[in-house]
Amino acid sequence: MVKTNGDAKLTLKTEEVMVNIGPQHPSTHGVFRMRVTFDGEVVTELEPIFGYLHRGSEKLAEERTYTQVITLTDRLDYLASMSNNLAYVLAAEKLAGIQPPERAMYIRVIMAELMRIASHCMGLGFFINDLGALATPLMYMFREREKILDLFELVCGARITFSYMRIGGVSGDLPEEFMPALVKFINEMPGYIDEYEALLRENEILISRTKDIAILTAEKAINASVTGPMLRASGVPWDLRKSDPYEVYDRFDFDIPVGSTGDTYDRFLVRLEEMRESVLIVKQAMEQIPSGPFRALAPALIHPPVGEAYAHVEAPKGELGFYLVSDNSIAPYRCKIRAPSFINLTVLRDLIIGWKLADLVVIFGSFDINMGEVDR
Amino acid sequence: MTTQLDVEKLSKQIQQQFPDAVQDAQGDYILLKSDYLADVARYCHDTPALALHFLSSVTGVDYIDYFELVYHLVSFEHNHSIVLKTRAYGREDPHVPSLTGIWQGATLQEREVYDLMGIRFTGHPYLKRIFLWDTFQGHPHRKDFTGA
Amino acid sequence: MYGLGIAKGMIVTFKHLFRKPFTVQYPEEVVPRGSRFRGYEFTWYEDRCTGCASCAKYCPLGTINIVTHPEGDPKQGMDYAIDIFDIDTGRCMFCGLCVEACPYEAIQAGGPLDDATYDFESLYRDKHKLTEMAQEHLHGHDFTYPNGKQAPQPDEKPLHIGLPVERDRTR
Amino acid sequence: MDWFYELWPKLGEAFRGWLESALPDSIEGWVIYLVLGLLSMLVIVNLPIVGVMAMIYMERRLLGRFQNRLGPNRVGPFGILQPVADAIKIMTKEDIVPNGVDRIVFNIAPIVMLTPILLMFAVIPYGGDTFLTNLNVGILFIVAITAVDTIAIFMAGWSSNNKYALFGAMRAVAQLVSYEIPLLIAILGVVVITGTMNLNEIVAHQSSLPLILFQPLGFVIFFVAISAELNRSPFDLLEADSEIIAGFHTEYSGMKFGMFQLAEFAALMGYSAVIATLYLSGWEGPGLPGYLWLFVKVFFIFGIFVWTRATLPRLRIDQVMALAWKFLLPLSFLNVAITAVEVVVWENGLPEWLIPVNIVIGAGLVAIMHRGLNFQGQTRQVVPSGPERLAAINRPVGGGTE
Amino acid sequence: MLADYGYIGIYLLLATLIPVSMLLIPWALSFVGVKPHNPTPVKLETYESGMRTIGGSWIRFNFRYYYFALLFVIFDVEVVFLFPWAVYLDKLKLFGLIEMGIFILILMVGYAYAWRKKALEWS
Repeated sequence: MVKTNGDAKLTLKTEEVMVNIGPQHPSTHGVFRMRVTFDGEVVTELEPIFGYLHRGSEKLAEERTYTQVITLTDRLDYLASMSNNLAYVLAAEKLAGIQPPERAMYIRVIMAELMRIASHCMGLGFFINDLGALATPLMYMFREREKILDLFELVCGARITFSYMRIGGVSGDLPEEFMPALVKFINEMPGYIDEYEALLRENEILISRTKDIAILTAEKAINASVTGPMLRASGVPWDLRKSDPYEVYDRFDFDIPVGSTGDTYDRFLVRLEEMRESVLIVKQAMEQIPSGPFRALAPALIHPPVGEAYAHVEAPKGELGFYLVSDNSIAPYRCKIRAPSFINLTVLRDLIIGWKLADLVVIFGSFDINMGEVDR
Repeated sequence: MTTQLDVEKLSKQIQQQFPDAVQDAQGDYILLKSDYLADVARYCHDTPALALHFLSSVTGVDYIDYFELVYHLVSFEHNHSIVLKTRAYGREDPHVPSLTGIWQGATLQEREVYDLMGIRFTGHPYLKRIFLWDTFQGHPHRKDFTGA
Repeated sequence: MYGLGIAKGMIVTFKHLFRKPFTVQYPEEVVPRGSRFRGYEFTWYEDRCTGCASCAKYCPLGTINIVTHPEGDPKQGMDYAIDIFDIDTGRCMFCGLCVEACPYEAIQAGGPLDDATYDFESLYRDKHKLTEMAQEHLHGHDFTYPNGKQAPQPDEKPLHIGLPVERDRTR
Repeated sequence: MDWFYELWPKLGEAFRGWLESALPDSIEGWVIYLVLGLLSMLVIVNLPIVGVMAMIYMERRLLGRFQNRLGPNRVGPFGILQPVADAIKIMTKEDIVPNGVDRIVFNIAPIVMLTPILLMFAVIPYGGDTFLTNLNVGILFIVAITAVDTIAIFMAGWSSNNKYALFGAMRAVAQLVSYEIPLLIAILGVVVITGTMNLNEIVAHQSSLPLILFQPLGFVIFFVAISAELNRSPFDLLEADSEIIAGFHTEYSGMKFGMFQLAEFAALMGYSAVIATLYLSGWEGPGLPGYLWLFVKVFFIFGIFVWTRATLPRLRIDQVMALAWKFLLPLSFLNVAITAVEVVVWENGLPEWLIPVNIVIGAGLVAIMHRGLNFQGQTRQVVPSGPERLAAINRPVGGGTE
Repeated sequence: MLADYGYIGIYLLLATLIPVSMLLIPWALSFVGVKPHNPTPVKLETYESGMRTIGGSWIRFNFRYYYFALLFVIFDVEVVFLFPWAVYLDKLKLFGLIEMGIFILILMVGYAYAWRKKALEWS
């Protein structure tokens, strides 16, 4: 269609097309929906639409005892339930003034770091899947995740919804068959990470698809409350394990992988390296773990004094915080969840606009969000 | 270790700039009058000694008599944090100024608070329900919510 | 050199061609489960249960329904007789809080993986059904409780196999 | 082993004899000729359909092994009946034609897709004297007839009235069409050396040495271009599942969808045979009958396709286009030019010492030409880590007790 | 030679018949009752990630894709000229080589022009 404009220039008139990506889409990591406007292949407008998995966890928490809320936290980021448990339990302990015994803190650290490895496995695997690699890296990473889940099953009897941590400790001590299994796994894991690296890191297709794509500058990342690997990929060395150590993280020697440009490739590399550092932390924790009680003496139904507490942990996806308000009853008066996946999505629109359809899924994949946490 | 800023000192500092902004300063938070929220937030963000560039979370709490907005601010440079609070009164149309102009990270969180708690953020560019559908009646996180 | 990264990756996948598959063919092989496995079945031991209803209080979803009445000679110490003890495993999320709550280890998690049923009704287990399952478990596991402890004695008493009870869904 | 060679000709002869005796003399010889011709056609037209089942099974098993799992292993021994089960399932599935599609085009598209692919098998030589037709423009015929598939894909995508399908169709227009040219020019290198387009003669020309040795660069170009033509990974943009669900056949279900799959795999099989014929001396080989050699080569090439599919991520559309137009196209022209010069200089066949020279020239050209692509091959470090740090991470923890 | 094309013709009929029958067999199966057929309005909707589609998809799409189609036509025609030359190169010898060199050179000038004009970019 040739059309003559006012300035007598011949232009081809094309129409923009509006497409729903999600909620039923292979690469929206759940039931996320984006209403995207394309001009050809290029994204010109994007509106994220949330809420398909909204369950009202925060409201439900107001009607449960402090212990029962732990089961709700399992279902936030269901790929990293241990980290969620940890964050909630820390907040509740802060609120009630309960100090967990040292062994419990070490157990929690081991669990949280194993969870980080498992979660990053999934994050990277699905990210590569979005790149179109037909699930091969995903399958390898699933393999390692399964091994971690086997360990968790030994400890708490479940594979996804652990409900392992308790206010004042953990629900059960490490069973005797756990440590040998962990030793075996943690000695194998670096080899597997090397394997992923050989498979992916230098792959020219992956590099050309991710390098210099969707650059998130450090200023913008901080301003938009982005946390976790995304923030660190942008070059901000902010990790709550280092900058606000909780539990016993200040006793370990580990690095914070920090990217230089903040592009998709950096986000990929940061996660890859974080798995290594987690392995290192678990190794140190295994060597240092003391014996002793695994649970502080705390009443079954705690009545924390009137007040409020905010505790945050470095969950695999970013800063996971719980803000609890107590009115001295057995249930929290208000339980606010600072969900990293949700807040990281603030920059989604800015990052994706101007890139192509194929980049859209890759950039979105590099966010590594989890819908259970986004919609809560 | 992230240190808590000294609340008394900071509130005096703020009071020098905005004389009646601080309503209460105790424990580990500063309670501000909602009219001054945006100004104080801007001050916290821009003052180099404070440099609170990171808005960690925005929370709305329903205390029946009033709604309390809790802002957790962190400075990466100095590794310190502060909690700002403000109150919105009235159950029909509680409102506080939006902080989206200062922190982009507030956009989605304020939308969430608006959706679930029903607090209007004046000056928010796209204040729309986020989790619930547009025709939903009521705000579920209010204590008097009984069901749609 | 360009193309080297791809070649490296190709070698990695090629190596996997000769590795033993990690997956397990389910019905033939079953992955061994840990002793704490919170399975799809609860075993409840009537003889250990005192009817304190701790489990019901702890349950976040309220799937446990328990009704008791006092019984016995007041001089020798009153007991509670259990009229109703139901678990609606269809609503249960297997968090294991009830197991932790029970001071007498009367309710324990564990059980098989393959516990599919054809209707919701059979997921609702009353005390007869639970006892039956518990006895089945004890007989099948050398009179060991799921948590590894030895049951007191293989009793000679016949199993409590209750007749199917009509249940009112509205209750 | 002689009976093995003679099996099919003997069977043919026997059948012919039976036919001659069974039919009354009044019927002319041409009827027998026609019946025999039709029979062999039936065999050949069913060859891709049966072959595709084997290939689907092979692909799924191989992918499984590449991914450290087992693949289908339930239906029949080792799961070999899985494709049959799939075929039955797909035939009995509900055929959903959504509202708003262009019904005629929507229904014709699978036929347009499959027919040219089946036609392609008519000219492939399966053995010294086992072929249906002996076209003198054989290779050109194959490329020309399979190019019709672009239209079928566009028909399917456009008529679906679905935006994902539309994206797939649009990408098809750009991608399939672009890779046709490097493909043709790569074939030109073979034609220059052999001096014929007849596939039988091309095979005969390779009786001593396979042409891949003289055309290493041409082989690489052909392989890459054919991966793109058959939209195999890393060029499977037309049906990129993570982006546009299933691409052009998003709205298809039941047997129509099955026909797209069938056509895709049949094309893969056909083109694997073409690669074997052009570069790997076709059915020639010691010990086994020709058609078996061809199948061995076809499945070997197919294995490489599966391998790349198991390993590589997908390219983006602009990168795919750049690869075709800025890399493969000039490279293929250079390949033809070099080959033509060689053919003119050494009139009586190329000397064997040219083999390493050609490989070096090919590698050099690839190394030079890839600069035009702006592909970024540099990795990056994210943490200031050295070998000591890695050693610290990798150090084994002993014990197992506390 | 002509007989070969005759074969192809007959084979073409056969090759068309098979896909057609592939469509007809399931159609016939639906009469036997093997194949279900129970359309619902939701099932018959155009698939767009489970949402109602916004706007039609038969639109004037971005023409970037057609650039390549145009370029293809140019090059495809040239390649057709190249094939007869390739077959007879061993007879044309140096003359053919030089002549085709000139031909390709002209083509390459056009190609370079297109590259220069960024027709090969995907902006």
